[in-house]
Amino acid sequence: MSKRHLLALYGNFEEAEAVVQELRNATIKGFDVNDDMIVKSPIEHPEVERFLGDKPVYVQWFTLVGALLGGILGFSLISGAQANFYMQLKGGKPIVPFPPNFVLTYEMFILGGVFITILGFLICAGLPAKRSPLYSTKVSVDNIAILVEADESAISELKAIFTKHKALEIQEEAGK
Amino acid sequence: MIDSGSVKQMAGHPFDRRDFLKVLGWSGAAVALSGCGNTSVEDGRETVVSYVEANDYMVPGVGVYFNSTCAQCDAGCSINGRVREGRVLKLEGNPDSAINKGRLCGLGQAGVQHHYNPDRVREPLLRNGNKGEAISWEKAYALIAEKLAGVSGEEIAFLSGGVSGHLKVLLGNYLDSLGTKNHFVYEAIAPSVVRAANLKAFGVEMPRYRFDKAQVVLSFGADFLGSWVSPVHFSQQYAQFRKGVNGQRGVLIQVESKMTLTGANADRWLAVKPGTEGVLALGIINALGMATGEVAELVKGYDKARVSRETGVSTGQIDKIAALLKLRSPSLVLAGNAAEGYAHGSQNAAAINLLNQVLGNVGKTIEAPVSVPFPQMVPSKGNTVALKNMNDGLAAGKYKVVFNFAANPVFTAPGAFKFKDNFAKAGFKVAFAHYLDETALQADLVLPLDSALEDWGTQVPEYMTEGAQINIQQPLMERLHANTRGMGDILLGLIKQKKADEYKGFEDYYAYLRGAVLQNKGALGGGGVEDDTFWNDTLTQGIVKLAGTTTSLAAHASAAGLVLPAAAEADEHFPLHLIPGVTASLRDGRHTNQPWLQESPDPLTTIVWDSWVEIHPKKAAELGIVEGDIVQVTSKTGSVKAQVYLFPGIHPEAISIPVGRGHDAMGRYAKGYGVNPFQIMDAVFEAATGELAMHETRVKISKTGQRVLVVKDEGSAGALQMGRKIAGRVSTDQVDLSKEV
Amino acid sequence: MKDIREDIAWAKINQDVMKSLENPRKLYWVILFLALAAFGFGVGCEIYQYRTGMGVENVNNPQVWGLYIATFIFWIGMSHSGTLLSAILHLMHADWRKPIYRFAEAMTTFSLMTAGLFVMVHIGRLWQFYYSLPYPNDRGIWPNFQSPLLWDAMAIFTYLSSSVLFLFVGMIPDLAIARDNMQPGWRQKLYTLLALGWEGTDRQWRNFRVTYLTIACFLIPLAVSVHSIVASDFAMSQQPGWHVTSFPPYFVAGALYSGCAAIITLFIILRYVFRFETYMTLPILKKIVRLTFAIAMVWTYLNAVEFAAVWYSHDEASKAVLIQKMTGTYAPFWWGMIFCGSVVPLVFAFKRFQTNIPVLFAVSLLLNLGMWLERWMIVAPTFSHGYYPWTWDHEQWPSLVAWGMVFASFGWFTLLFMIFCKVFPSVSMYEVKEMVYHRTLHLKKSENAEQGAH
Amino acid sequence: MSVSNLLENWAQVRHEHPNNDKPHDPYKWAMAIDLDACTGCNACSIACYAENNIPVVGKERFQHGQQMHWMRVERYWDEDGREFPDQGFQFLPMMCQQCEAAPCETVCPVAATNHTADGLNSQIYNRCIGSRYCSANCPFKVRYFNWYDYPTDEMVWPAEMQQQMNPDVSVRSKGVMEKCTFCVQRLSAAKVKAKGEGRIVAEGEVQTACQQACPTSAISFGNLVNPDSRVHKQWAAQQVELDKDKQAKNEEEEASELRGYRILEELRAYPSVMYLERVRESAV
Amino acid sequence: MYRFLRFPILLVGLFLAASSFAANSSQPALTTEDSLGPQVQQPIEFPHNRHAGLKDASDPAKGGMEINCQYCHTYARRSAVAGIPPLQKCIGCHQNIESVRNKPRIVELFKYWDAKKAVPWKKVHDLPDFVRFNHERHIKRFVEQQDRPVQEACGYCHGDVKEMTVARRQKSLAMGWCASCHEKDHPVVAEGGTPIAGQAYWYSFQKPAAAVDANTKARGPNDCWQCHK
Repeated sequence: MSKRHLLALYGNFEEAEAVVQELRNATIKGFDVNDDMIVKSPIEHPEVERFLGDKPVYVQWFTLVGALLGGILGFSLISGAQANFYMQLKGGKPIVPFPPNFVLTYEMFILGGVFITILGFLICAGLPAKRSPLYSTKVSVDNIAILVEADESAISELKAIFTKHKALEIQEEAGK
Repeated sequence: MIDSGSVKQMAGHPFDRRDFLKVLGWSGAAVALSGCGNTSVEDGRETVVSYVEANDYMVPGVGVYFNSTCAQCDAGCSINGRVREGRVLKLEGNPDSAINKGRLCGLGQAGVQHHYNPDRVREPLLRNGNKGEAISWEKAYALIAEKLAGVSGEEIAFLSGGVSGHLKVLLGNYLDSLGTKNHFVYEAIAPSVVRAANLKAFGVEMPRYRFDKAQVVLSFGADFLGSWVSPVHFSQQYAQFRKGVNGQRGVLIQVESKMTLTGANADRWLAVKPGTEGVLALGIINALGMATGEVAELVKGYDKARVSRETGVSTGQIDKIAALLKLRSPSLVLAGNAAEGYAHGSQNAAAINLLNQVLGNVGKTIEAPVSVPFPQMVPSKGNTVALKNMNDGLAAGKYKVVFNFAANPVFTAPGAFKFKDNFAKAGFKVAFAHYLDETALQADLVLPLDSALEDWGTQVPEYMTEGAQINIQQPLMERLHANTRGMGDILLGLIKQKKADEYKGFEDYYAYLRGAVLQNKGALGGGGVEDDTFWNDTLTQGIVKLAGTTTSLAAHASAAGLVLPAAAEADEHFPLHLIPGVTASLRDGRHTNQPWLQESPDPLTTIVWDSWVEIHPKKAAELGIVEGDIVQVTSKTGSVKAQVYLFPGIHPEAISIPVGRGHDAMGRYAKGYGVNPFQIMDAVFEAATGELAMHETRVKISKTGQRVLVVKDEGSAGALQMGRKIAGRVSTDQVDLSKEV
Repeated sequence: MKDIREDIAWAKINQDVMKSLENPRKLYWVILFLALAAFGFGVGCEIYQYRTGMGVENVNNPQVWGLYIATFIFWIGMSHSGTLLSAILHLMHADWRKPIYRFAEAMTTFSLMTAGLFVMVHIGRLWQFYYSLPYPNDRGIWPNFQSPLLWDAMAIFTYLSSSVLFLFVGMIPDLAIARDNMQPGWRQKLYTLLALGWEGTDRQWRNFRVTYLTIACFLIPLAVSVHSIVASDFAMSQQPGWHVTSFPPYFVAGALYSGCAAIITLFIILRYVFRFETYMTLPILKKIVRLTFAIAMVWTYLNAVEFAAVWYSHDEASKAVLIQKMTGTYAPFWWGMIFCGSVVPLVFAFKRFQTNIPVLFAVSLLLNLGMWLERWMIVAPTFSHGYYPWTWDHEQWPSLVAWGMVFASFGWFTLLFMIFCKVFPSVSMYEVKEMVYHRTLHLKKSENAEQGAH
Repeated sequence: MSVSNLLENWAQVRHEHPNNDKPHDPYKWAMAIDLDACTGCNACSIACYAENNIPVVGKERFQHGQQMHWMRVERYWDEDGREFPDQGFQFLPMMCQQCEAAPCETVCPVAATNHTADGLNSQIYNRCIGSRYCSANCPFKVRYFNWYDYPTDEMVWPAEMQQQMNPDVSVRSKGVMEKCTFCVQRLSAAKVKAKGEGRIVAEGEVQTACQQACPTSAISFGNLVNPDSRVHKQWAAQQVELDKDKQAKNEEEEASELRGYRILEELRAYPSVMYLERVRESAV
Repeated sequence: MYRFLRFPILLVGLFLAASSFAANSSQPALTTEDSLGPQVQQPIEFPHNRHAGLKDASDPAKGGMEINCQYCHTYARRSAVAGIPPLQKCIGCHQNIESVRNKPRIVELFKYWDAKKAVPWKKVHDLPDFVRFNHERHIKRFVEQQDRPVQEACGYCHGDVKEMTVARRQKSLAMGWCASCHEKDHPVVAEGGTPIAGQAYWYSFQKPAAAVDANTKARGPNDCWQCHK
């Protein structure tokens, strides 16, 4: 069964929230509110997350792994390099001295953390992404958009809900 | 010895050796100039230059050492030149020499820069207007012959520095062949007055001094560690003197108006009023109370109060010195430049010798010298009387042909002589020169000489130590420039113009030298040895050691005729004494174009590349002068401008300008650096000997309003350690030297 | 006065900021030209220096480091306030940072790049610079990880790359706005590429929030470590006047100080050049000024602590250096630093000056001068007056080439910064929207409360 | 595998020096300079120029403080305000002190200066990138930087003068730090020779250029761990120990009657050069 | 639910692998493999194979003559620099070998000899000037003390010269390549079992085990000043 996208733009968050509430409460065949609805917002908006319900974020796990790896590998790379064949005493300090290595380990810890966090962000946020089929540049001004993906059969019902809440604009993906 | 495995003395036939001396494998900057050029392996870019024929000791990459003799000064140190791939790299002392025992001073080491100097004369040059035109040797010889034709011996003058050995013999023969007696041997800085005084007191000009035996050395301005007579040898003895016996360290007291390097190392440095060295010597004799007879009579007048007043040395100090001299015996008293440089220099020196005699040092620390048994080879000692005589002759326009060798009178003659102008009056002037120095520039014909590291020769040191020795000078590498000639070769060429038959057996100076040495093989300790073997051994050793003849030493210094003038009155117009400073590395300025010497800081002031006027801080404060001020120093003869350096090691009534700098010729490293104090030197002569009294010039100074940064090694903290223990010092009562090894 | 008007239409925010990308005031071009000229001069100096040798800097054997290192520290220091505004204030939920953090963050990035340039300029053999990079090579050798300079390199690399990433991540929503509003052309293509397909979906925002916060958390200790490591270049050494325990915090304070001063300067310039009066408001400036004042006092205190510690200790050599700073050749500069760093900021204590733009502009420049002098006074006097009196040298004076290079670094920085501000939105549009939105909500809430009370 | 190398040799790579370890066997090159014998004549310095291809920088660069003398002879006088320095000057030949715990070594970003097994502070020209941190951290300021490209400078090394260069010593181009090496090219030749013969370098077999030139033998140089060496005897007689930052003889109540000391010993760099104090006669 | 974690785990794996490679390659990227240098154009194409190559039992006119490397390259054992044999050396043999006297290369050779001019050979193994390889030491160590065959010892660095005409660089001669040999444990007994004195002593710091074990193995020096000074 083919699926189609539908995008509705709203001028303020209260209206959008109401739409989401209604979508959540309504049982529409061919449309799962958790999986098939995306809310696009011009700002980072805590309310959106609230009314969409808790969704887990995994970026911090990347951070942890990255930082640990950065630290451990940093230390072993440095110490290993210091203990190579050419190792020579310097300034009466041990060949593998801890204080300098810890400084560098610290930097590598952060470097690993930051890099892998960014990587994690890209992966978790699905970036870089292709443009979704329906998009309005008004989202980047001040409108909030609700993008749903539903079976052909559910489209009209969804459209009705959007219209009911005075959607500023409704875009519909052309049927296939 | 360093690198002893690779030290291979020359063993083969000398002609083989000449092959070896060919420059090998040195292609531009490629061999040494590497440092940090290409950083990876290269294939086939550079050419490796190899030998055509090789001897056993010729191994690329292995340094070979050859012995020769240092020609930088007259001390006659034997050197050991490191040669690699045909290039001489470094000069070191020859350990077999009794004079320098393997050591070498900075001046001597700079000999390689004399050799490699980029400003050497490379072709015979004939004056053409203001330019030198390169001519061939044949033409040069012909020209000399032409100019000499019909000129009487009286009209020829030959000015040279001190020469010795076979070169002296050959030169003498040449002058004889020309029929001239006008050989002026000139050294700008030589202990001539002291020689005369010594001859009078001890019967020899230069006795052998035993610093190592002395417990106290009292030196009146003799800079024996820096520039006096044989500094490397004296420095070695000085080290022994300081170590002493059983921890009894020798004491050095230096009396002079301007601190020398020796003064800087003294345990007590006494700044006397300029010229009163003799008075102090007599005062010490008086204070010793050991003199008898006429000496006692003479010194009676020199009571401490008077001596202290005249010299500026405190009575307490005189007592202390006298007490020390009494307590520690033997001692050694020396008269040096500072004592002899006055009109009454002979008197000063005589008083000092008298002190030696009173102390009973003659025979103990002053020993009889030895000399080689060949009087014709003994060095002709240069002095300034010769210059004066020649200058008089030049001024009178007496000379038609003038030769100049190993001297630079245009630079070193006192300004009052107007030597340059007088020199111009000579008809035809020939200069044998390494560089276009001031004198060579005035010459009509300049003949380029081989450097001392390219030339053959023998040298007899004036100051011998244990036994006598004849030093061999031999090439350490092939000629750097194809068209230079050795002085010996040139003389031989010239003499052949006159006495072709007598000298036709000698192809070149080398052959002459070899012949002359082998002729006297027996006397040189080679009796019964094959000619070739003896000659090769001689070259290998670089020294011929002889038993030598000892001149007996007398002790007849007397008080007779000893009159010391009262300290000179201050001249109203020229209130200050000018003391020409003689530094260990620049001497009379003939080596100023060796950059190591220019950049090696003067030990006392740490100034480089420039001249300076030393003024006592007190005097400077009086005159409102600070360091770096450019002042004009004016004497009766002339004036120079130089930067001021405030220096506590000088008497407030004196200023000092070092000699040696201030060249306006001699190439890139000498020209235009500093000023030449000879230019403002008055013509005042020592009364007894007629020598130039170098310390008698009086000057005044005036500010010019300019100020420069003095270029010196010393930092902003000056000579101070700021309470940090950098250069530690301890007085003898706090140290136990006997525990040392 | 309010930090920002709540009634700005979001569309106007977009419009205003987008306008800055296309149509700045004329002064912009003047600044750009001057910057280019200055930078060009520096390039000439560097070519001359590269060919001739480091001697043209007129440094010498005791004084081996000169203006380059001093200026290097200056630029490193400058970078710190960007992090202060973007990361620390972000964690503190100080929302007034929102209109200004973007350019501060850019300042961080570009001053780090400028600092990096000085490392290159300073090195005697630039062509062998790669020896200091840790990478496996056919020589089999590694750089010396014990050297504070290498820590520096690592720290700066980490800081620079993290800052760039932080700047970039924070800019993604704005890049999407720019993409959506830009006329087709290379710039739109650039924005499209860099926006990575951002559409502001809930998933993107959710991860964005966590990421931004996480990196902010990393950046704070990183920033502190960077300047304490730069301080270690000196504190880890044995030289009198450098071997000081309080150097790391002192350097960090100095860094924040100079950074804040630079922010005031740039704030004033950007506000005018890009017509940002609505967003970079005087109340925000006032907050920065107060922050700067507080940091100035911290710096003054740490300065005093350092001097007191040296004075009170038995380290005679350090004491000598301090006395030399106060009375010797460098005295005018040292007292200049004290004046600019500790006295001039007292102007900030007066309310009427806190929003007086000409005064603030002048003062901020003086503060920057003071902080530059501070760095010079850390580097040079110790060299001129070290442990070894023989090598003391109070005569050394930087050459024209050295001054030219310092001068040029300002050109280079301004050049990069100004180009950035023209190409990328220097005011964070989405965050200003957030700020406006939250303040409107807050206003409504309080209005409701008021009404309720009636 | 260097990680395995690391683990295998953990104890070694954690060794400290010079207090905890004595790695210098059989060589530890050291020097003793008798300031009482030193006359300040500069022969050592010029010998060093000749041996080590040191550029002569010329007046203008000297004025800028860019001189290169590895061995500089310093001159001091007493700081007691007398009218004349009537007890003479003091001369101090100063060159790299080859510290056992050298402050220069740790700070080099590219490890161009290290501590060698025979106790020297090595300087590797071709590794140097010219950060000059080593000189910044040297308490003695005995490191010299090539501010210009001297080998190509016609005034410094014209073609003729280049022939004098010692091929055993690399010529340094611009941007490289250099310093006294204790004439490592001579040491190395001597060691190679000795090693080929299955022995260690004997006392007197190798001399540094400065030592060789010194007319008063003020400089002695040798292997400190060799009990026959003059240097060893001198250090022992003066009770100066290499790995101490405070010598026991100075801790005693009674003033030591020995002259040996090391400069700036309190900085714990453990210099390998011992100086013997200049002696001043108290009787005059 | 934790599907996102799959990626981090993969990432950890990759990162670990890459980094452990990096950490371990703090060891030089060493190889004893051949790294063939360019063919160098020499003034005379000297046939090493003809001089040093193995004898051809069947046809003596074709194979080599098995001349010891050190017969011509005499300086190598006496000096740090190997140098090039003097022209005299070539002539010494060739003036008595009439059979090849008229071959073009030999004619060329005699031209140089008659002019008393050295042949301008090109350097093939030209290390940077700041690298000081000591031939004498290596020959002493491996040929004289350990009694390895000359061709093998020389061949460590110069490759199998007996197979070449004009010598061509076969080894990389890069610093890491040198070190790959220096860090090996080399036996310190000669082929016959005689111990070589004084081999291991000064690397005691670097590898104390070797000091204890001085009779079985020793490493080459690792200090920078060995080759750079």
